[in-house]
Amino acid sequence: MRQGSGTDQRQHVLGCLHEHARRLADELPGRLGRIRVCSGDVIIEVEWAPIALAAAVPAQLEPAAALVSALEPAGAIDSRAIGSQDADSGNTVVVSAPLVGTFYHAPEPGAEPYVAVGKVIEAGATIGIIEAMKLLNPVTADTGGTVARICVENGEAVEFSQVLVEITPHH
Amino acid sequence: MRQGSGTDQRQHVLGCLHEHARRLADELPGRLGRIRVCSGDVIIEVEWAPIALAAAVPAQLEPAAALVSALEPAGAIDSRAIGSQDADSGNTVVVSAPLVGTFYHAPEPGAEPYVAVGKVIEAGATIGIIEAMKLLNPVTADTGGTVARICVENGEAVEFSQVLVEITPHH
Amino acid sequence: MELFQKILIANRGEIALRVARACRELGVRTVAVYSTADADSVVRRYADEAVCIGPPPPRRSYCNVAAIIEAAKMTEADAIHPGYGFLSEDPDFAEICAENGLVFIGSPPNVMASLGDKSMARTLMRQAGLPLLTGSADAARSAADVRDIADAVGYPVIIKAVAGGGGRGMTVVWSAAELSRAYTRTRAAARAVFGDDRIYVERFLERARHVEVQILCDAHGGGIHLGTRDCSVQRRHQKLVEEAPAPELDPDRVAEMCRDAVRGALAVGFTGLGTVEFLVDEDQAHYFIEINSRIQVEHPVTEMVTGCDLVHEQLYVASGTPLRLRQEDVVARGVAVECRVNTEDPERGFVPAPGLLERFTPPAGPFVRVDTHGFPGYRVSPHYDSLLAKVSVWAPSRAEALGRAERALAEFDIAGPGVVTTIPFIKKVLTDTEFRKGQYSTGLVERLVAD
Amino acid sequence: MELFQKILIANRGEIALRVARACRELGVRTVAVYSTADADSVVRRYADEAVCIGPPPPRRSYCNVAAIIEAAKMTEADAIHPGYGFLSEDPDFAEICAENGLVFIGSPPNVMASLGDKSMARTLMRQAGLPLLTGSADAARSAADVRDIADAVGYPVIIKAVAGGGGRGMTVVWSAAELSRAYTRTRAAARAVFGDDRIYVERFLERARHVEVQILCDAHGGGIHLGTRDCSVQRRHQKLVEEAPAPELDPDRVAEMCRDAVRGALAVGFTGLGTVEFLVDEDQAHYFIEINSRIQVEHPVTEMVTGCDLVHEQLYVASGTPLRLRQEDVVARGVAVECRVNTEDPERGFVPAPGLLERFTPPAGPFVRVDTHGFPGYRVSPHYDSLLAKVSVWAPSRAEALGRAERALAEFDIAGPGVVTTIPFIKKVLTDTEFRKGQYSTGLVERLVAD
Repeated sequence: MRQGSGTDQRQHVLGCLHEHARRLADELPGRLGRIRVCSGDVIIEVEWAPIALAAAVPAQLEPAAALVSALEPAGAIDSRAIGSQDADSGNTVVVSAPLVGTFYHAPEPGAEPYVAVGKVIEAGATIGIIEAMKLLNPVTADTGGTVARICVENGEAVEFSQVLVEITPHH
Repeated sequence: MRQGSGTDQRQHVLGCLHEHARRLADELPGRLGRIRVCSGDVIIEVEWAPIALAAAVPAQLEPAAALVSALEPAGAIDSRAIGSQDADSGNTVVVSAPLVGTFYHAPEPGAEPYVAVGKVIEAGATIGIIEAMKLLNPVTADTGGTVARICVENGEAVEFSQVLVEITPHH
Repeated sequence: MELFQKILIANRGEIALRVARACRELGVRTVAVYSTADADSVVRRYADEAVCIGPPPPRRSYCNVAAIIEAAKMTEADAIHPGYGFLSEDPDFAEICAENGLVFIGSPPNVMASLGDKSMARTLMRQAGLPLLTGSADAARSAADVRDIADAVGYPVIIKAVAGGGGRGMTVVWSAAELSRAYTRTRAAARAVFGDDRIYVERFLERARHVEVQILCDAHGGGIHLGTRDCSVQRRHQKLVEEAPAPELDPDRVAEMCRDAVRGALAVGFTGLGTVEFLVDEDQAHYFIEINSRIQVEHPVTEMVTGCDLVHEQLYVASGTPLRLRQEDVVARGVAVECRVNTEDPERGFVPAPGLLERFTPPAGPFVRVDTHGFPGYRVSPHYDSLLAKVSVWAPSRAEALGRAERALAEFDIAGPGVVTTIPFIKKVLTDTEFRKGQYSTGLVERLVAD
Repeated sequence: MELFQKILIANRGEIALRVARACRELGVRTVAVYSTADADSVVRRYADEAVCIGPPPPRRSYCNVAAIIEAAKMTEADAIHPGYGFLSEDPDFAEICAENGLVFIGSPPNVMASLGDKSMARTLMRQAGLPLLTGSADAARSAADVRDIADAVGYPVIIKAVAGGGGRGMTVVWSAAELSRAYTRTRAAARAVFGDDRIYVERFLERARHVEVQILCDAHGGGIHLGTRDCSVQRRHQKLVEEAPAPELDPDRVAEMCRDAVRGALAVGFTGLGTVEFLVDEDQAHYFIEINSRIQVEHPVTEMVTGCDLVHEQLYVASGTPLRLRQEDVVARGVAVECRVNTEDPERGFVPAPGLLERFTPPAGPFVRVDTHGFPGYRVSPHYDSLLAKVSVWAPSRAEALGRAERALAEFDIAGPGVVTTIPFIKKVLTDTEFRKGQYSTGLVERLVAD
């Protein structure tokens, strides 16, 4: 519902890039030092480890592992999963919907909302309730901090993994 | 090459680049240090691994022009058109078939062939005959030089734009 | 009678797309639901709306009743199409749909419950006068009970889970010596898979054909059949190639089987689209196996020979419309063959071989239909069934249909790292002499695998 | 009777692929020929062999007789399938094929020559007893001659080039005042285009329908028809949407027209696959226009309603096989509609709008067939006809077929810089009230363009 087609496309490209990187690493002979795949204006770079400097080793390695996880579509999607994660937008974390249902800010109509923008909460605090099949499911924050944004109106339906609240953690 | 903005095209290009990188690594002699394939302004860079640390200068190979023609399908095919063109392989020009038919080296069976490898010919010289619908069509070279290669056997059928003869021009 | 306004499609893959197409043709709006593994699916884009219902594991998404009901409510859908598999034959889900004012597009919950209990289904069909393989009247109560029945029936016998179906939860027993172990194992497996360890025993037919009859029943007591399909090309009860009509059968026997199918369905109050499965022995006698109350994977072959869009008709009867076709309106013409293209490696015991589809161009042209959710750049998920595409063809004769199927499969361009499909194996089936003659049985695939 | 060993397909685009598919189904090897503009074509890869025959301009490649004959000889093909357009109705080419020991898959050269002369075709059909529009018995000899005929027939009249056909080389004249100018202009155009300035005159029907009958004749005097197609949705005589059968016609009138078609064809010694075109007036009287001796662009709709693969049958009769179908074997079922997706801009007078197909996913699913040579990354060439894809659908009823056509067109994903298609315009046609009723005439498109 929320992912625009631009994102879809980008993920699709990322998947391909990932494949290209992996296959190049598979197919190319010798000991690789660096592979760079770029889609902006379509670049592939491969660097082999300088043999004579073998001992000094891989300071320059854009490690394959990092590339894989950054490019892995499944990983990107899973990052929308339940609970709090680092959001893209720097230093906020999000609390997303762990199930489909109706999101409520407060335990009952007229009651004080669990959170408000600017409020400081602790890890484990309830930030709202999702009603599904007449059951009320409290939603809690994994990370404490200051509530930066409430992304869903009171009484609004939410899909799985939809972002409910953004929190700025304290460091 | 017309650069579209779409993802599909970019992926297609990427596929080509990937192939180039793989094939270069396969084909190039020595111990590779670096390959750079770029499409923005079409560059391939290959760096060899510094053999004994110091002096090994990274050789920059594969001029952009060659890559352009390799990546351009329409262009590559059009370069098979009638007459003589610069071939990829440096300083030879080709004479290709201006029509479909059967290629003959000589005006009649048993006669002296029009050309042989090593023979020097002038621009406008007949290099063979193509028979089509019982008509004999002389094929001439646009450029003079030394005959480097005869690519089609006597009496062999040729399709349109098939390369018949390669000539090394005199400068 | 009004059709639905908006249907939520509680499924994924090719069948979700197939249902969405039918809805669009009938002017019904659609809601797709998807797990996070299917965020880039075609049906998500195709549907008018889409709701993410959970993470990849089916029990948390496509079998997640609460998520699906909530998704239907938030999008104001008035009906749910369950496709096949997942919740398609779950009576509890159907009941919860009803409680929430949603039409479940399938048979009534109590009918599904009766038919889902394979032992009860046997009893009901015996009462309706359908021929059954000799075996236990009810669920067998003990190992001794099973032994008595097996001795009476004669070996080989097959032990089946009461809660099984669709080829799952069954063991063939070739001699009395194996019986006790097979009994214990089948019960244990049934308990683990279905949460119900009841089993029953039947005579096992070695060279049988698996023939099924497509039925359609409305909510007003009307029922028709849409002819037969042969699904004998199976590997471990998973179908690979299906065709309509079942070839080389005596027309009178076929007519009788089809009448039986409709009679049996109507006797238990079945409504909607369904399949009555039979085993047909070498003397062309047919024996009831089970009734399914869902759209089948292989429904396209029936559509191609009858010209009837089964999902359209399914939606009409679910909305309460009386049958739009009389039995005499259903006229089969020619032969249709469906080939299942799975991402599985036939060389390695058909293990799933998913991956990124770098190249993906399905066949096309005259009398070829491809149902698929694949596209170039699509990553086949390891979380779900490995069915990637169904290539169905039609021709006036069986021989022409098989030639066309070969042509179509040869055209299919699928490639990607790690991706292997069943296409080469299907080609072997299509060119097999016994198969060409239309005289094959359920043992065909095993023989070809052994080759 | 042996079918061919190897067929050279002297065409390009979707029809070349369509013919190659039929050959493959019948086990006949194929040779594709291509111009340098089509080096990346699907059929080049699809065929068993491929020969480059010339540069992009058709007269130097697809109409280059010498190149095609030489290509056939070098690949040892035994027959040539000309598709439609290009050399498909060229009697000289057919004769040269015969001289070179190649079977031309079409009618005999002398029959094609007679039918290609529209004035002679008129005369022959009159002799065979077919109804014609009143007009000149032969080619008109002078402006005065034309005026006499027009006065006798009554305005409006239509002036047609004798060497024309397929909607080319004709001018409608509404009053005597315009006649002389129209006469001069049509003759000049005919001379320029066909190298033959003979013209003839006919009564012009304003609200006529364009209905054609598919015929198939063997080399042994046998002939059948495969029903009608309505091709009235035309813009400047270029068809946009076709359907089978022609709707809302009296069955007796249709039967008469179909009988006329077969009788006319057999009377002139026609063999192979062909189309007899008629105008049908508001009283459902039919008038012969012309006979084509090629496979038509719109043949899929006939295939879908009859179940007959016309290219298969064309190959069989060309190989000398007697008709494999009797007239009573041909039973039309349901309704099929074909939508031509051209790379043309309806907003700018249907000017060609070719370019690179960055996105290209044709529709699919039940009862949808797409014939296309497009693929993602394909560059539509400006050198040739702008037909990119034919989307054909079938359904039991016309209303359902139109709904399905709308569904299918909505699915078609085509995009690329500069690429514009006729899809939006076709959608307008499909939803037009008059068209929905099946009571449209050749004036439909003009009215929609004017809207």
